[in-house]
Amino acid sequence: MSLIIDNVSKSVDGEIHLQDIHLTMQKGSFNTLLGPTLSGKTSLLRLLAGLDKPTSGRIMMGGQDLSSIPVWKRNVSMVYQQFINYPHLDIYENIAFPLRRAGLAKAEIDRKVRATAETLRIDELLRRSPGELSGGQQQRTALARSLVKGADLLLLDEPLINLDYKLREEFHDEFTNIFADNRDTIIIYSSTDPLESLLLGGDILVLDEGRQLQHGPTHDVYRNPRMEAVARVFNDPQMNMINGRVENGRIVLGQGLTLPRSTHMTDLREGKYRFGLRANALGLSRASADDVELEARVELGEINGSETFVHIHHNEVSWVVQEDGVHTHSLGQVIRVYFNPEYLFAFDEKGMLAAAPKYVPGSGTAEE
Amino acid sequence: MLVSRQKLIFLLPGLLVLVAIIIFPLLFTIRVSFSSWDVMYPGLDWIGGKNYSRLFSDSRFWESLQRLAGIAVGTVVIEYLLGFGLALLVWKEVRYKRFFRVLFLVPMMTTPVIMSVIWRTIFHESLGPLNNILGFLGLGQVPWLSTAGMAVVSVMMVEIWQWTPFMFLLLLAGLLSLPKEPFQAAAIDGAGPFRTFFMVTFPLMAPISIGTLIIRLIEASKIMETVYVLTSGGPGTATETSSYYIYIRGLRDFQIGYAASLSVTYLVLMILALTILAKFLVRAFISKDKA
Amino acid sequence: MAKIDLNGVGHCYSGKPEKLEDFALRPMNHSWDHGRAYALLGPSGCGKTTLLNIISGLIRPSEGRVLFGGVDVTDQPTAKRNIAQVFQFPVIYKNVTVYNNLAFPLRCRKLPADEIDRKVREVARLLNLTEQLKSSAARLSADAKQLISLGRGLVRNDVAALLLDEPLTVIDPHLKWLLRRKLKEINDTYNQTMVLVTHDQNEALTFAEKVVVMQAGQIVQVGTAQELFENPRHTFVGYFIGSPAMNFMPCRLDGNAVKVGEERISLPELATVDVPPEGKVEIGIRPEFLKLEHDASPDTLEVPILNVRDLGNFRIATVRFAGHDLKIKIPEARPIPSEKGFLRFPRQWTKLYVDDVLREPAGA
Amino acid sequence: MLGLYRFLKYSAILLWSAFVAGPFLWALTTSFKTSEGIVSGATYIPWLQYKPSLDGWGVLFRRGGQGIDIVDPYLASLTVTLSASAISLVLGTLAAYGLSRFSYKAGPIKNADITFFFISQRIMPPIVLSIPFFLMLQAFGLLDTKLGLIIVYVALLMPIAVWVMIDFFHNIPVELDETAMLDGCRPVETFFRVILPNCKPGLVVAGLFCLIFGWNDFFFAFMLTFTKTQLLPVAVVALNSSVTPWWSLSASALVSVAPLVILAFVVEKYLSRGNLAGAIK
Repeated sequence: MSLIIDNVSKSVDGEIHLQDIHLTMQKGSFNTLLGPTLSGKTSLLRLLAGLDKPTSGRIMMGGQDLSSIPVWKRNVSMVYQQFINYPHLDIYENIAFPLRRAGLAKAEIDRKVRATAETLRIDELLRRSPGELSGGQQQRTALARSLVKGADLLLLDEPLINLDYKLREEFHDEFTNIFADNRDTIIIYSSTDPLESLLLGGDILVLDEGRQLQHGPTHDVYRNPRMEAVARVFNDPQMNMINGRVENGRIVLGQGLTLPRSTHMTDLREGKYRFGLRANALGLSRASADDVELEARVELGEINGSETFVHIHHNEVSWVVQEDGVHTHSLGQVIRVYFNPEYLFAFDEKGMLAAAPKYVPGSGTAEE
Repeated sequence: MLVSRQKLIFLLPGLLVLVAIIIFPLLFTIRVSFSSWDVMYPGLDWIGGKNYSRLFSDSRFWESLQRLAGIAVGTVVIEYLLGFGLALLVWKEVRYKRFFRVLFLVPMMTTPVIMSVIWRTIFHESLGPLNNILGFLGLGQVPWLSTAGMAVVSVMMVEIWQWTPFMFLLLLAGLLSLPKEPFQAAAIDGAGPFRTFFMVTFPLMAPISIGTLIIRLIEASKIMETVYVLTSGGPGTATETSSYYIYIRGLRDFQIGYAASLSVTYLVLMILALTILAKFLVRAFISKDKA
Repeated sequence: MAKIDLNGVGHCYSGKPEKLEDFALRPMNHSWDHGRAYALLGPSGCGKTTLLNIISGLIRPSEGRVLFGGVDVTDQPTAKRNIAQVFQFPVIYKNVTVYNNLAFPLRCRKLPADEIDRKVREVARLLNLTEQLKSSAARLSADAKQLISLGRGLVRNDVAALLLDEPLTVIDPHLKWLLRRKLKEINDTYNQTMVLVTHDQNEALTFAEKVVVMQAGQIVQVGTAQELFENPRHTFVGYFIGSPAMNFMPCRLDGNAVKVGEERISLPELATVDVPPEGKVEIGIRPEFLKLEHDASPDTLEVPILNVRDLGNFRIATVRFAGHDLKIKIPEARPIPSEKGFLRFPRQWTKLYVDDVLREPAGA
Repeated sequence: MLGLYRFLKYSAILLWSAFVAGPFLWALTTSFKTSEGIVSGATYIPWLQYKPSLDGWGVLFRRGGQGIDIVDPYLASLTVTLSASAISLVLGTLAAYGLSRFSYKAGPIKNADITFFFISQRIMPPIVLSIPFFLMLQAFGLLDTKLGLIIVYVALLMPIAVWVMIDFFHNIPVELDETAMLDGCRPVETFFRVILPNCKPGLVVAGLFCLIFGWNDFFFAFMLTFTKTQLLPVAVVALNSSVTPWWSLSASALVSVAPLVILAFVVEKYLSRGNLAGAIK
């Protein structure tokens, strides 16, 4: 059974929420919707759930047009950002609710509820009411309820956004286990966090302002963003973007930082480009002889998890440098940063990718 | 959409019942107002706008409207001030807070006409307790229900007793829903109780104040039951409100057609006045927002 | 202008603590130096809000004294304490202008009009609010409103401490770093004691010179961001700071090695630490510092690699060691061995904890 | 300073309490009097100022002659108020749920207009509707019947139920309904299985308001019933205009207002919470 989203658009009161979304998802696939706030992720999920109708286009599942099937007859689950559970039912009954609606036998319900509760580690809480639980436990309940019925389509709308980051980490570690049995399900997980999508793997659809920017295997899209907008959405911290040009066989960045043309750029025609550089490609120490050195002033050292994002200012341009570990930088301090031109992306004047750094897939093992 | 048939199940029963009970009578009233239906010749003839031209020169009607406006606005303003004050009193920690909160609500639970019956005995000039107590305090006797001015005061007093609780209830609910931080911030900024009230409490309560005032104005513009029991509009016409005057014309004199035209006029004027008042209130309470 | 001292301050909401666990805030001594930027960091329910309320005077501690510049203010109400506070949700006087908002605390203090005007304009300039001085405060965006709340603290000369209670909760994520920068700038310019209360690690570490980490009603460590990361003095800090969290394994000391299960890690210095017989002993090491080598050497241990997650900027490998899953963070550029690798515990980054508290060898 | 403030505060509270309680206390003491306690001016304290008697209370339950039969009006009032409140609550809650969750459209009329139509019924002065109501009930043979009054009261009370419940539903996240539908509930099932069980506080407040305005209405009961059916307020006011002595008047008044006053103390916890605040904004 595959899910086909056929040229779907959605507008509300003349405002476009989604425009020409066109893609196919296979049974057993895990898909991430990545996009900033208001990029149309929730709108798309709601269309797929059947909670809203597309303005134009069709959504097909297993060859059947879904538009004539009401929500309650579809086999769809959805987990929201808010922790939505039935307040008047205890955790057991919350999880059992969809099964009871489907008319399953008592013993079958009991077996499934307990198994799912165990997967989500809430089996000790079955007789509590949702109001007595912490946010993390409430979301576990909601997840359990959405998993228990074995839906064809499991939609997760930024389910961890309202949890603090240690709890998010906990969920991330468990997701492999929680979503282990998805052979018959299409899972779609929306997120604003590039790191989270990379962690979830699978396929990705990058959305921005209601448009479908790129669709493909998550890590491929990360290495080869089709356009500047994808690179912008799919990097945290944002990819550094610098106006520049290819001139006389050399690359000129900004106000005249001239670099030799590295191998992946040899095919670039002369002209104006936007050059992109991931924050982790910049470092505070020289890593190789080819490195370019910049002198810059520190705007802020922002700590994120176990990294430090150093916001710097060089020649009227703001850059972000990602430094491993937690470090302190004082405002206005002058530092030297280094980068290797091998890591530069180039985007043409239309914003389309012109050259991407070569990625040697580490000698790393495959996913999982 | 598929929900469309199901969603009607919710709305239609209530809507149809209400339309049936309200709209037809309303249209009927309008139709009757163009007829000369009275006790001698009951029936729906057509006399055009005669009833309406008659009411234009009916000074008793216009006076009753003026009186109504005075009494309604007067009582509502007093109720608002008292209700707000009471809500402030039992908002924070007070001993037996829960008891007082309910006690203050009790009058609105009671039947206005029945309590008016009791009030009549209280206002009794020689046998009632009010004059007795005033006498005891050395303040002399007041002709509560027998002079025009005091009769209006009596009616207003009963209305205030009855309905201040309603104001109190809504305003207290409002106060209880306010966030704590603005008050802490004001304390930290060094504001005293008065500054805190005018800079924090009152502005935060503005939307709720407007709501309660409008609701009470709507209810107060219908005043008639208290009048009926307490004074029967008297002495003379001193406490005759519009509703009461229409009642006299329509259901005592049985001039149905004329009473209908009075009703329609009254309703239209009321809606107009309330709309204007609502606009005015919004401006009065949150004008500075827009500056 | 003052140092804030907490002498034996503790709080129990029920009033009658019978055991240590009854305290929402366990009795403690702590000083806040004048002019520094502090962050009070901990998960919800750790007692940080109680501590904040004790400083601001909304709660009277059930034990101990609070001193501002040596003066006992334990019994003083909030209004008398000369503190300023920015709340989670912006608090503004919504029916007056930005100017009047900023002037309000000074008017309450009956300052002369020209001095009020001077201070308001000075602070407005610092907060980039000069353009908006005449507009109604209610119509500004959330971040501007939050700046006004901050400004009402800054206009005053008498502020002993500026308390910030999760002030960036309602701020757009992309504006957050601008505001973080502004806060740091203000701390530099005004030399005012600032205490930021937050559950957000990144917020706290970015803002503060000194981060005070709290857990279960206690302060578990006070230090710079780098200290907390590199040398957590409590297992909670190792878990709470950094992502992914520090790896911990129960262990025993055996000769010149640390023994985890049946595996021996040769760490002669650490093995000299005195360990009480009943104590819970653990070693901890951050995923950033644990090394996964391609080739065996005398100080490495062979481990199977369970999985590798590619997170773009870096990868996380999970290996199994003596029955424990350990995470190792590996930069994008460095290759990872497949299936099995050799684990090395660098001495400098391997920590020993007894009953959750860091124990260092005598010579260190 | 603080002491003075506290003194003023408690004085104000006690003063208002006296004003509120005064009429009840007066009625209570009067209900035990005989003419001896009345004709020579106001008296307050039994035994001391007058000899208490149960005459005022006794006549309430006696039929014919000296008796004032208050039992029949009492039962009639109960029947009419409870039925009308129940119907209003059911219809009003359903309509409020529909209006808060779905969008309706009929030509230019949309949800906001329908909501306004419901709630604006409170503006209608009883007098405006009384004449057509009279004629309508007469046409259907419902004049002077309980059923007739119930129908009229439904029109009176439903707007109140809609007003309170709409706000209550707005505070329940729509995602809860959606989750129920995704879990296999039709809209109607969603309402009964998921929403209604979580509505108790709203229903209590709405129900109480219906009871207050139903039980306490006088005008329609007065206009639309005569002899066969008599509601409590009409019965008591009728006593007022006749030569009924003050003591039985007081006793009957107290009996009439007692149920709601007691109810108010029972549901107290629902009333003073912030439940209502949203409804007014």
